[in-house]
Amino acid sequence: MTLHVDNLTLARGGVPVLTGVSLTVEPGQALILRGPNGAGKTTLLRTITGLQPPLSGQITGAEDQIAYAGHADGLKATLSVRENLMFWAQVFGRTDITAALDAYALHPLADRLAGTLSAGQKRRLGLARLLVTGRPIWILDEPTVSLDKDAVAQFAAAVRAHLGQGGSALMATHIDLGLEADVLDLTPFRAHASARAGASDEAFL
Amino acid sequence: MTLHVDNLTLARGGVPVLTGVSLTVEPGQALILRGPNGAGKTTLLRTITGLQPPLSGQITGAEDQIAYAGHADGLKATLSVRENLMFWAQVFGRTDITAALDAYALHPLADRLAGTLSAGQKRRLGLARLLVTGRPIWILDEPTVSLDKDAVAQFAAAVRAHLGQGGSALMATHIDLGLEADVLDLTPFRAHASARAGASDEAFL
Amino acid sequence: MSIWQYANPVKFLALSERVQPVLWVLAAASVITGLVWGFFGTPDDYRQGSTVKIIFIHVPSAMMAINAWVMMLVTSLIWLIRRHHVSALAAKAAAPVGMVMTVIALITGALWGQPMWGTWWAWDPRLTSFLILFLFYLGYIALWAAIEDPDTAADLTSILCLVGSVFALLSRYAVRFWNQGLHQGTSVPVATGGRTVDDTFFVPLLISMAGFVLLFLALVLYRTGTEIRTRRAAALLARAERNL
Amino acid sequence: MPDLGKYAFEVLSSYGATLLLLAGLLALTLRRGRAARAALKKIEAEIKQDG
Amino acid sequence: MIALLIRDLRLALRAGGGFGLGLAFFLIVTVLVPFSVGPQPELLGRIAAGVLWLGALLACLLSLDRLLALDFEDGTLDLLVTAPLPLEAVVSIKALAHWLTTGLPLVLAAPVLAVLLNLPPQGFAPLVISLALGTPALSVIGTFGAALTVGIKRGGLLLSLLVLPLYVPTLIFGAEAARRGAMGMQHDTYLIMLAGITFATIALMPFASAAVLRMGLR
Amino acid sequence: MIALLIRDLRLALRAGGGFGLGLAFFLIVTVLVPFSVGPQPELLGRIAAGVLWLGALLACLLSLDRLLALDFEDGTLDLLVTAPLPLEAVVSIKALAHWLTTGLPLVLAAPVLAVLLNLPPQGFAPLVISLALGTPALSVIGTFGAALTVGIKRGGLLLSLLVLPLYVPTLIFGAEAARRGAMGMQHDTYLIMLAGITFATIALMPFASAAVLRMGLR
Ligand code: HEM
Ligand SMILES: Nc1ncnc2c1ncn2[C@@H]1O[C@H](COP(=O)(O)OP(=O)(O)OP(=O)(O)O)[C@@H](O)[C@H]1O
Ligand SMILES: Nc1ncnc2c1ncn2[C@@H]1O[C@H](COP(=O)(O)OP(=O)(O)OP(=O)(O)O)[C@@H](O)[C@H]1O
Ligand SMILES: [Mg+2]
Ligand SMILES: [Mg+2]
Repeated sequence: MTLHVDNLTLARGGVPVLTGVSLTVEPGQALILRGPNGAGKTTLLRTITGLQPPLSGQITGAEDQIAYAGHADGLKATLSVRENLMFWAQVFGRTDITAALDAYALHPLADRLAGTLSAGQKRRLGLARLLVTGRPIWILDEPTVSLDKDAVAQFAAAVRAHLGQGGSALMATHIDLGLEADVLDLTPFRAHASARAGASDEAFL
Repeated sequence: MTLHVDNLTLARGGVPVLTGVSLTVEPGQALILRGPNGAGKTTLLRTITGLQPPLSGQITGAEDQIAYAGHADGLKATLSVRENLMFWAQVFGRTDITAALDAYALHPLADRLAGTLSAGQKRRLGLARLLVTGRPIWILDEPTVSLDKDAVAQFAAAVRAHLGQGGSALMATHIDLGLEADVLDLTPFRAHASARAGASDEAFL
Repeated sequence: MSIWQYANPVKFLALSERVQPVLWVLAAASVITGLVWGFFGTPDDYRQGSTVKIIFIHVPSAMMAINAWVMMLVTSLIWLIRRHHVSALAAKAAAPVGMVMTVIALITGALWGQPMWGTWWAWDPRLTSFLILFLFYLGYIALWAAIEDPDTAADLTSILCLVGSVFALLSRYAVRFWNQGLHQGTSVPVATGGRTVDDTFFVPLLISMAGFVLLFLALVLYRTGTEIRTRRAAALLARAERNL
Repeated sequence: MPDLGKYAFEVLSSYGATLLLLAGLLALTLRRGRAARAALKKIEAEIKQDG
Repeated sequence: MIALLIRDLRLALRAGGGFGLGLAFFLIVTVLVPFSVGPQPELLGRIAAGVLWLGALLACLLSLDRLLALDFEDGTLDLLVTAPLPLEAVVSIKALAHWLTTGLPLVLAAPVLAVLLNLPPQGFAPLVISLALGTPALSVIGTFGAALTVGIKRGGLLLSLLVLPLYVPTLIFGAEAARRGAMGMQHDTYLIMLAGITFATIALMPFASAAVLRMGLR
Repeated sequence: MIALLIRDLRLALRAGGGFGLGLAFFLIVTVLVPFSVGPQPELLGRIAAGVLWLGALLACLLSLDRLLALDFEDGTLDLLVTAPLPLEAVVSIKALAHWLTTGLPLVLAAPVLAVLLNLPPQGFAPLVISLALGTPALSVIGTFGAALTVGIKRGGLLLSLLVLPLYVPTLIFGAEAARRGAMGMQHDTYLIMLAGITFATIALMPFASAAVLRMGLR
C-alpha cells in the first residue's frame, strides 16, 4: 500500500502550523520527518493517522492500513506485558505475540505488570505492540525516546524486517536511528503567521 | 557543596537493583550516569533526591541542595509558561524568571498555556524550572528527551553556565549531550539475584 | 530468646505449622459443642422463646468483630514501630475474618430484631456503630488490595487503621449522643463477674465464645501463612527474573 | 430437632447464614492457602533446578 | 470486541480497578442518610425508595469518570480509534462493561440496603425491577457524558454536571415506579416508560457517543 | 506557601479547574431529591436540613480526588517534596485551598437551596453555622484520604470509601445541629462538639496526611 499525502495544510489550536505538505511512502520505504520543536511533526502524524482532520489536502492509502505509536504507549499498568500485547493482538484479529516478544527481548519481562517497568522497558513494549497489529504502514512519533543503544538497534532491526516484508514506516525523530531512510525536513512547510490556510478562526480576521 | 554517595544499595519493588554505588560530585563537576534500560538510573537519582529511602549506604551533602527533574515535568497545563515558572520561583523563595526564559528561548511562548506546547517545548519549560530554583545540585533524568538540536545546545549551555557558577549536575542519559563530563557506567553495580542487600522482602527468602 | 524471633517469617511459619493442628481441633470442637449444645440442649426463654438460641452465635461473633479490629490495631502498631513483616501480614489476614464476623453479628442481630423489636433494623447506637465498623473493614481491605507495593500497602493501611480507630471511637460516641437505642446492655460483664443470663445459657455461651476465639486464631494463623508464602513466592520470582 | 415454635425461621436462618458464611470464609481461606502452597513449591523447585 | 470486554472486566477486577467501589459508595450513601435526616423508621420508610434510586444513580455517576478517561490518558483510545473496530461498538462494549461492574451489583445489593432504610415489604419487587430496567440506561447515557469530557483533565465533576440532567427522565420514572410500588399503588405504566427509555438509549446513544469521541480526540 | 495557595486557587478558577463544580453538584443533588422522594412540601421540610448536609458532604467528597492526584500525575508533588517547605504545611495549604474553593461556596449557597427544599425559617441560621463549622473538617479529613490514595490510578471511588466513615462524626453532629435548629430545638451542644472535632482535625490531621504522603511517594 502506498501512502500519498497531497498538499496537506494543518492547524493546531486554530492556528495553521504546516502548509502544503506532500509526501509519498512506498512499500518497503522508510521516511523520517525532521524539524525543530514545535514544527508540527506530531500534528502531521496524527492527521495522517486520522486522529484529527486536515484543513485542506488529501490523504490516500491510509484507511485501515496504519499502526500508530505516539508519545503515550497505550499500556495498562495493571496488566502484565503478555496480557497487554495479547489484548492488542486480539483487537487486530491476531493471536500470536511471540514474534513481538522476540523482537524486543521481552520474554524475561513477559509476566511483569506493565506498571513496574522502567521507562525504556515500557517503550520497548509500546513498540512491540506495532508488530502484533499486522498493519503495513507504521506511523511513529519519536519512537526511540528513553531507549538504550541495544534497544535502538532492536528497533532498527524490527523496522528493517518490516520494510523487507513490504511494509513502510513514517517517523518523526530528533536523533539518529542508524536506519537507511529518506529524510524530509518540515521547516520549509511551516506556516507563516499571515497565511490564510483555511483555519477555523479566519472568519474573524 | 560536594555530593557524596557512599556504598549505596537500592531496591525497586522489593528487589535489590544496584549495590555498592559510590560517587562524588564536586562543585563545578558534571557526572553522567550510563546503563542499559532497567539498570536502575531512575531509582538511583530518586534515592539521592530523597524521594525514596535506600536499603543501606550514606548520602551526604544533598539536604536542601537539590533540584530534581524527572520523567514528569511538574507543569500545569492550564497555567501559562510564565505562571508556571513564577510559581516554582516563589516556592524556592525567588522572584526573577527572565534568566530562565532567556536560557531556553521561551520568551515568545511566555504567555501560552503550558498545555498547548509541543513535547519539546514542554521539556524546555521543565528544564527552565531548574534555573529558578537557585539550588546548586541538579539531578536530571533523561533531560533531553524530545529536544531538537538547538534545544540540546541550549541545555548544554545552561549546564555549563551552572557549573561555571560552582553548581554541579548529575544526570542519566542514553544519548550524547555534547558536554565535557565524567561518565559513570552503572552496569558493574547491578545487583545479582542472590544478593542479600537488606531488601525488605529478604526476610521471606 | 525473645518472642521477636518469630517475627521472622520462616521461623513463624515453622511454629504456626506446629501449633495449627491443635488449634484447629480445639476450635472445631468448641464451636461445634457450643453451637450444638446451644441449639439442641437449651430450653426456650420464657420471654424470647426459641430466639434466645441466636445468642450463641450473635454474642461471640459481635465480640470477635471488635476484637479482630483491636488485634489489627496492635499488629499495625508493631509493624509501624518494629517493622516486622509477620505483624503487618497478620493484620492483613485478620481483616476479612473480622469482616465476616461483623457480617454474622449484623445478620443474626437483624434476624433477632424482627421478633424482638418488630423490625429487622433500627438505628440503634450499638447497631449503627457496628455498621460503621463494617465500613472501616471494607475500606481497609480495599486499600490493601489497591496498592501495588506490599510495604507501602502495609504502611498506609497501618496508618488508616490507627486513624480509623480514633474515628470509630468518635463515631460510637457521636452515635450514642444522636440516638438512644433499643439494644440491651452487656450481660456478660467480665470485670464484675455478675451476670443476668441464666446458667443454662451461660455455659454453652462461654463455650461458643471460646470457640469463636479459637476459630479466629486458627484462621488468622493459616491466612498469615498464606500471605507469607505469597510474598515468598513473589520475592523468589522477582530474583529469578533478575538472573535471566 | 428441638421444637422452635413460631420463631423457627429466625433461629434456623441465623444458624444457617452463620454456617454458610463461616464455610465460605473457610473454603476461600483453604483454597487460597492451597494455591499459595502449590505456587511456592513450584517456584522453589524451579529455582533449585536452575541452581 | 470480546477481547475488549474481557480486558475491561479484568482491569476492573485488578487492584485499583474499581470493581465493587460503586457498590461501596451505594452502601455508604444509604448508611449516611439516616445520620443526616434522623433515625425515625417511619420517615425513613417514606423516603427509602427515592433514596435508593438516588444512591444508585450517584454510584453510577461516580464510576463514569474512569470509563474512558484512563484509556484516553495512556493513549489506548487513540489506538482503538485506528483499530479495525467500529467506534460505536467500542463505546457499546465499554458501556456494557460498566453496567456489568457497576449497575448489576447495585441491582443485587438494593434489597439488602432497603432493609436498612425500612422499605415496606411490598416495595422490594418494584424497586429491584425498576433498578434492573433503569441502570443500563444510566450506563449508556453515562458513556456519552464520558465521551464528551474525555479530553478534560479530571473532568469528573464536570461530567456529573453534564450527565445529571440527562439522567432526570430515567430517575423520575424509575424512582416513581419504586415509590408507588412501596406505597402499594399501581406502577406498571412507569415501568413501561422506563423500559422504553432504556431501549431507546441503548439503540441510539452509542452513535452520539462515538461521534463525540471522534471530535474530542482531535 | 502563599505562592502555593495562590496557584491552587488560580488553577481552580481556570478552565477545567473545578471551581463551582462542587457547588453545581450540590445544587443538582438538592434538585434531584424532590424527583426521587416525591414533591410533598411537608416531607421535604422535614428532611431538608439533612439533605443539605448530605449534599454538601458529597460535593466535598467528589472534589477531593483532584486535590493531590493531579499534582501527583504531573510530577509536581515530587518536586514539592524536595522544595524548602515542610510537607505538613503543603498539605495544610492544599486543604485550605480546597475549603476556599469548595466548602465556602457551599456554605454560602446553602440558604438559597434551603428555600427550594422548604426548610423552616428558624432553621437557616443553624444550617449555615453548622456548615461553616463543619466543612473545614471535611476538607482536612479529605486531604488525608487523598494522600492515602495518591499513587492509585483513579482512586476516586476508593477515596470515597475510605473517607466516608471518617466523615460520620462530623456529619452526625453537623446534621443533628441543623435538624434540631430547624425544629426549633436546643442545638448548642452539637455545635460545640462540631467545633471541637474541626479544631482537633485541623491541628492533628496534617501530620498524618504528610506522613502518609511521604510513604506513598516512595
Ligand atoms: C443488627 C442488629 C444487631 C447488632 C449489630 C448487634 C450487635 C451487638 C453487639 C455489638 C453486641 C456486643 C457484644 C459485646 O459487647 O460483647 C451485642 C450483644 C448482644 N445483643 Fe445484639 N445486636 C443486634 C441485634 C440484637 C437483637 C435484635 C437482640 C435481641 C433482642 C440482641 C441481643 C443481644 C444480646 C442479648 C447481646 C449480649 C449482650 C452481652 O452479653 O454483652 N442484639 N449485639
Ligand atoms: N493544544 C494546542 N493548542 C494550541 N497550539 C498547540 C497545541 N498543541 C501544540 N500546539 C502548537 O502547535 C505547534 C506544533 O506542535 P507539534 O506538537 O505538532 O510539534 P512537534 O513538531 O511534534 O514538536 P516536538 O518536536 O516538540 O514534539 C507547536 O508550535 C505547538 O506550540
Ligand atoms: N514499580 C516497580 N516495581 C518493581 N520493579 C520496578 C518498578 N519500577 C521499576 N522496576 C524495575 O527496577 C529496575 C530499575 O528501574 P529504573 O526505572 O531505575 O531503570 P532505569 O535505569 O531508569 O531504566 P530506563 O533507562 O529504562 O529509564 C528495572 O529493572 C525495572 O524493571
Ligand atoms: Mg511532537
Ligand atoms: Mg529511567
